[in-house]
Amino acid sequence: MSALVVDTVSLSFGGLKAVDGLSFSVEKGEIFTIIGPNGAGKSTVFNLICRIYTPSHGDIRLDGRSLLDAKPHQVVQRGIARTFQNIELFEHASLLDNLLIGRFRHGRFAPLSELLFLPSQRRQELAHRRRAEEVVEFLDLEAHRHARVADLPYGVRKKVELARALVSEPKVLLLDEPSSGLTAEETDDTAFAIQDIRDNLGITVVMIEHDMKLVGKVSDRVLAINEGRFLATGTVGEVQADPSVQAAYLGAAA
Amino acid sequence: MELLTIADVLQLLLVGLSQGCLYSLIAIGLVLVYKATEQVNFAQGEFMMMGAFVGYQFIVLMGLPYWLGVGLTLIVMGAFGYGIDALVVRRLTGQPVFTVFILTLALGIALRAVAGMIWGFGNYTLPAPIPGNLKIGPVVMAWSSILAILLTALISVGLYAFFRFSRHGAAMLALSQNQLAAFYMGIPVKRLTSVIWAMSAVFGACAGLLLAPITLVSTSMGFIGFKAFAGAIVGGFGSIPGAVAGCLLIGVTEPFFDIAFPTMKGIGAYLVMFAVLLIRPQGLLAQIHAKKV
Amino acid sequence: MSDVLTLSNVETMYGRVMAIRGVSLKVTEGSIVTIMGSNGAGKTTILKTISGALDPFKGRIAFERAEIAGLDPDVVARRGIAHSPEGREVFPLLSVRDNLMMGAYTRRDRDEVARDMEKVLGWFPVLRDFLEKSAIYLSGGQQQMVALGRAFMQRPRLMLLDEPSLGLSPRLIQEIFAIICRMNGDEGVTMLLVEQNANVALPVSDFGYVLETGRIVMEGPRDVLLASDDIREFYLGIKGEAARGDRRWKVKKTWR
Amino acid sequence: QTQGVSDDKIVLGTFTDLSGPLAVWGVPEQKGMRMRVEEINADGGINGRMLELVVEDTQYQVPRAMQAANKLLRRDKVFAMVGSLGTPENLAVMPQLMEANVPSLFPMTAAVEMVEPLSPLKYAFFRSYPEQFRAATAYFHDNGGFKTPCVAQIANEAGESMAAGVHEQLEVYGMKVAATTEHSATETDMVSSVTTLKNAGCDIVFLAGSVKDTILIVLTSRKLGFDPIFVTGMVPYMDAVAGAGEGAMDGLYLVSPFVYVDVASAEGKSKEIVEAYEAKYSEKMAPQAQLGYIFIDMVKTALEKVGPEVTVEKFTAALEGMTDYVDPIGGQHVSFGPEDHQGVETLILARVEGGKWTVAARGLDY
Amino acid sequence: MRVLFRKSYLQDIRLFRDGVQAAWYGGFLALALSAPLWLDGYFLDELALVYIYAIAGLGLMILTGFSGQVSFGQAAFVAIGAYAHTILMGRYGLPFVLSLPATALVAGLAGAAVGRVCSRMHGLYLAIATLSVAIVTERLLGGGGAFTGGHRGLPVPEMTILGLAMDDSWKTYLVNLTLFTGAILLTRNLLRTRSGRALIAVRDSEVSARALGVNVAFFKTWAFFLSAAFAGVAGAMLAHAFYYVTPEVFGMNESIRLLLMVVVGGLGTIHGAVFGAFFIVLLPTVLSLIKVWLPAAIAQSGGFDSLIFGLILLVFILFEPDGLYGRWQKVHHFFSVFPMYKKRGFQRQKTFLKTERLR
Ligand SMILES: Nc1ncnc2c1ncn2[C@@H]1O[C@H](COP(=O)(O)OP(=O)(O)OP(=O)(O)O)[C@@H](O)[C@H]1O
Ligand SMILES: Nc1ncnc2c1ncn2[C@@H]1O[C@H](COP(=O)(O)OP(=O)(O)OP(=O)(O)O)[C@@H](O)[C@H]1O
Ligand SMILES: CC(C)C[C@H](N)C(=O)O
Ligand SMILES: [Mg+2]
Ligand SMILES: [Mg+2]
Repeated sequence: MSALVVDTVSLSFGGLKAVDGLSFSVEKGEIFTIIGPNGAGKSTVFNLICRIYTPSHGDIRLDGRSLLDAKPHQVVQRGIARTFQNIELFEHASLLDNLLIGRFRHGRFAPLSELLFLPSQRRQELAHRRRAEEVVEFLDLEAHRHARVADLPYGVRKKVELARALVSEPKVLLLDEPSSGLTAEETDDTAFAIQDIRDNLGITVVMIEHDMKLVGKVSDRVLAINEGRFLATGTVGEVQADPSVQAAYLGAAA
Repeated sequence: MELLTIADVLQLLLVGLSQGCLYSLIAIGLVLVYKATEQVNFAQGEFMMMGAFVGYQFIVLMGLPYWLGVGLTLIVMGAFGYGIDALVVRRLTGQPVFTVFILTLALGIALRAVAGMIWGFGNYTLPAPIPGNLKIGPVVMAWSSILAILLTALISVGLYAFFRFSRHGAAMLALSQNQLAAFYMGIPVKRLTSVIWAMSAVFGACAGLLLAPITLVSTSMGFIGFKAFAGAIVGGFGSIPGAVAGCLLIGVTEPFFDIAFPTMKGIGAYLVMFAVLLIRPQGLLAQIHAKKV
Repeated sequence: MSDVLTLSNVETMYGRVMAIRGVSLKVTEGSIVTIMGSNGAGKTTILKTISGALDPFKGRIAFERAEIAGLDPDVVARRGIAHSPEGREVFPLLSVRDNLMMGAYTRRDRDEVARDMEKVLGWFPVLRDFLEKSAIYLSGGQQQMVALGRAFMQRPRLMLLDEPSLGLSPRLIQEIFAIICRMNGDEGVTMLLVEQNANVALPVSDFGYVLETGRIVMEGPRDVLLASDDIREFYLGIKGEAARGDRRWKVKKTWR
Repeated sequence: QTQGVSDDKIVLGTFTDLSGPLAVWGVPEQKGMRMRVEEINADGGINGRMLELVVEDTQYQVPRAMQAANKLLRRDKVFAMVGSLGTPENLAVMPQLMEANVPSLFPMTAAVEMVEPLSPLKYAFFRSYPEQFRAATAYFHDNGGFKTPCVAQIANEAGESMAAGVHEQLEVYGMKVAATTEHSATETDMVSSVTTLKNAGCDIVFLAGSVKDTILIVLTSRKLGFDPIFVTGMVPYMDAVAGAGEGAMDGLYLVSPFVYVDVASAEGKSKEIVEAYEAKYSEKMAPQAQLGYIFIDMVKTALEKVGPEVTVEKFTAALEGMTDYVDPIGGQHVSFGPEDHQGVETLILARVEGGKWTVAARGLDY
Repeated sequence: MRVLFRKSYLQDIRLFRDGVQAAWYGGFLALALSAPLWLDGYFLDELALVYIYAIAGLGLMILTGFSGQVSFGQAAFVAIGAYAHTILMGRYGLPFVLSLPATALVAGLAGAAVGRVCSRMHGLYLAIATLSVAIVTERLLGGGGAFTGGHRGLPVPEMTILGLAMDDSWKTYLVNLTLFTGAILLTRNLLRTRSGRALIAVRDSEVSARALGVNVAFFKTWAFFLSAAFAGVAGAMLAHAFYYVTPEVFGMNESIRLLLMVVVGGLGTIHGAVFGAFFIVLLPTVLSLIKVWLPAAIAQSGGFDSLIFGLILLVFILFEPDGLYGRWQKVHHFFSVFPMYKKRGFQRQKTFLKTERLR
């Protein structure tokens, strides 16, 4: 069964149709990439999935259940975590605290136990911390563990966001341009990380990416869109070969 | 209790209108600074108070002709506003707006004390710009209130045009939205900011001079600034038409609230504001926008 | 040809952290120079120090032979340096048109400004549809176009571009670099680029620097750099025979 | 050894408002007090002891008054508190004074609680706010009468107790207040309050308020052509009120337990003092300064009676025995007794005429 | 310089960073506990007042410093606490030990109500909305008739804890110290657990917070609840310190003073609330102590106190926008690297603002 289904979804801003009857589905355990020119509506699709916007038409389903009845803060409970194109971190908190907030969904509101820091709380905190540490190690963030996020360079912040999404242990991970601002070498590392996320953790990955080298390396399937509408889908090779994709997106020397 | 007569209602409406215009004059100063720099000047009420006292100094204590006194007051207050920014506020460039907010709070305390030490803590009378009242049937309106209404209208239109059509107006909007980028564009951020503070002090002084005949000159007259704040918030902080609309709304509803609840006079403005915010948490003309992610 | 910009021994600190540790570099007139380096190497910091957004702790920065270190950024901008910053930094609530016009804030030549505006809209035709739209509602790539256009509207003699290709589609990246070359060639604007995407940046540059943890570790004309194995591997992502190929060289991370 | 009394000095304390809404009272009061202290010390003190006066600024805020009192009591170890200003402030501080066995002398408020319940440590100068307003009510009821009495009250303790006086006295006549408005101290516009009063058809308005609000209400009423009798208590008794609005305040009545002596009308000893004050501070001696001067003078008189060995008990006994004090400025008779801890027994009616306060009647009561 | 080696995750989780820090705090506590032995009643009372304000400050710190909601209405909750406590004890005869928690609950619920209603407001809007809550509360308390004692207010019953009369400075001092220590512990615990982090998330990015599952409105309300509960307890203790509650005690001025307090102390740190309380409470005292040395013409002029107060605040915010705690950290840094201290090594780099009109 498909993990995530986007079913003829539409959304317009004023007169602009940002997403226009778009459908696609992502299989479980797949790495699925969305490409398309700037302003094609890719980030908007993510925002629709995360319930920041409500589609004017269509449905979005996760494991067969519609997401449209979830409030924005309930989306992560259903198992979807994401990163943002422009980085939305908790700037004044340390990297670790950012990750621990990422663990938010694995806990309950227990005011008394929290305020009194009962032993059960201590155990929970330790468990969260251990989880966070694993991700820190996984993404090589050890050096910055206690740094204030606002002081980190762009590329590292990008990784922190990925880490924060990862600690919430989602079923589906949405990555908005994970490699932007990284050098070739770092992009390679990211590619391996994404593969590991899928292979070892069984997380389904949906990503938006402009770096075709990375796309080619990791994606199982690619969807190209333009002006909110479907353009092409298939393997990287197939999509790259599609003339409309070449014209709209890749340009001459692709 | 008797019912209000039509004349009473008219009278209260007019009073509310002119009071609302006075709030607007203060609020415009506030909003101007916010719109152009995103700083919040909690001492705007004290700027107004200083303006009234400086006018009192020139007109009453030194006995200068009224309009000469007014001219000098506006000049002095302009310099004062410029100086406050250049010497004090500018040092916090780049600090969170909240810090500036708190700074101006402290500034207000200091200004009240300074004014008291110079002019005393009493209540002083300053003549009205145009003495006397306009009487239309049973309704009375002070000429200075009419002046306040005209001035408010003039200033709002002027500022609208300024932000809309002038290069510097646009630059001020830009610098409030992204200081670094504004610097990169070669916009003289610091100088423009000081100019804005000067402008807002001048508007504050206008309000002070107009308010003085109504409420007397005293160190505590700046507290009216809170209501101007409420008005500006109702309108959507940062929008000049919004501020005027909000202040008029508050000014006009206030007297009726007071009549309905004569023992709760003074809190109507805040209740109106609260009610508006409940329905529109960003005020009537929202200035807060959803972030695109 | 003379040096437009010279940095000698510049050090920049954030609080107690030294981000730039004695950098010297030169940009000759009419050239395109690229700074490469991994994350956190200090590339952004160098550009910010040049344009006055950061004060250097030590060292001298000369633009057209005049010292500019420690000046306010607006003064530096009026001297003729435009900076297209990392993270776009558009004026979010101004319309696209006003954003572009802000670039021309210091200019008085209305006709020229109008002509430049047309030029920018010609380069980025999508922007024409959004002229009256607030910049905040643009997509990431569209904002990047605004930032570049705005810097160009300043008509600078030296342009500092911080990752101009960030978030742009492959087609636009090619176009942008074509535009950069054109600005450089036709308008004679000197360029100092910071770019992760060295694949596109290096070939169009005349000279390159490589920055590691705040120090310059390698410099040379384009051809020398393009021939260097290290550069090829780490910045161009071209794997040589001896290098790691498509196999990962890091131990595979597992958790759970 | 008694607190605040050493071989060569006696320490007195006061907290007052030097920069808040009632600084118009506090600043001159403080000056008058200091002037008398300096005179006494220049004359060689009291039985060889100098007076020392410690003044704290409360800005008319209770928390600051609490801190000020704590300092005066514990650090400066004052012998007595004299002329401390503000109703809520004094109310809050009183228990501390009692506990520390420090007399509360002539607080600058006419709240009833300054004498009640009777305590050997509490002495008031003024007749209370309710008494002032009862007397005012009685006076106008008996002289001309009224039909629709109204109250414009400030939203604080003082205003409430002033209004209470009106209510009590009206009850005697079987009447009721026709309309009440309540405003806060920072109010800038009184049109709505005045409209309410006007619509209620008030023919007398009791202004249970403070300084600025009193001026504003009267001025606004004049503007709107509303012309009832306006009567207020002692708080607005100052030149600034009489002179406001260039004659517009004329006709305002005020009931006060003390007399304001203008330098023009002063004579003899009183004239000397007023002139000395003017010379010293180069400003007119406001009634509040006169009160401050009198307060210290009364303390001095009592201390002289006590003799060289000063204790609280002896001092309060001397005060209770002080039945024949005449204030050196207004010439008012002040007397205390074991059951009577309120100094001034009379009330006067003052009226604004030609922008100046004049005494319209004496010996008001109810 | 002391370098911290972390050997276990617990080190980041437990109360103190390391033994040295624990020893410091232990020392402070011992010092505070023994204060009645070497301080006279005056200073004990002043210190007790510092503790009370610090409790209110901690509450405001949770709200403003951690959850990022600026409140100008804290005094309203202090007032509600003071009145609730006085009425519960005086009218309903609840013993202190029951009345105090009940007061915290009452004030907390009032706070939660305000928080819930205001949860869609931000920044300045929230600040002014809460300011109006403070203004209206003051007036309503004044107009509350017999129930609140009107403008005259209510006398506060004696403090007796489990039959012991707290009739001495040192006794009330110890009670306040205990509550203060408790408040610090609770705040610290809050911050090292899930909901504390949720508050920080809400402050720094609502979008992200939501994406990670934080119910923003709920946690804003929760912050209001906690902060008002703290304020309520502070109010109850203030009532005891003042013997008398009147609406004037808790006016707008007090709200502003509380906000100034946490800002001057250093927003966003627990230490900040404590430093701020020391500053705000002791400054007037210090001022009147030094006034003795100043020429009479200056010291006796009305307004001098507020002028100096305003100026000190001004200078502080100008030169130490991070507050007293920020200054302390710099001093601390200076000593810990003493011979190598570079003056500009702590240089404040230029910073630039971006609009906060985007949410
Ligand atoms: N909140 C909004 N209001 C108005 N228009 C919007 C809004 N969000 C997006 N748009 C418009 O919708 C279109 C799609 O934007 P989106 O951010 O989804 O593009 P994208 O595919 O992510 O592009 P990029 O690769 O440049 O990030 C753009 O034209 C943009 O201007
Ligand atoms: N505000 C700050 N406070 C403290 N340290 C900072 C700050 N900004 C940057 N740094 C540090 O300075 C160093 C250089 O950062 P810079 O942003 O210049 O790197 P960069 O080369 O541009 O990286 P990227 O390619 O990721 O943009 C980094 O180690 C970073 O951690
Ligand atoms: C005499 C006045 C200054 C007293 C003041 N109205 C009060 O009772 O608080
Ligand atoms: Mg996007
Ligand atoms: Mg960078």
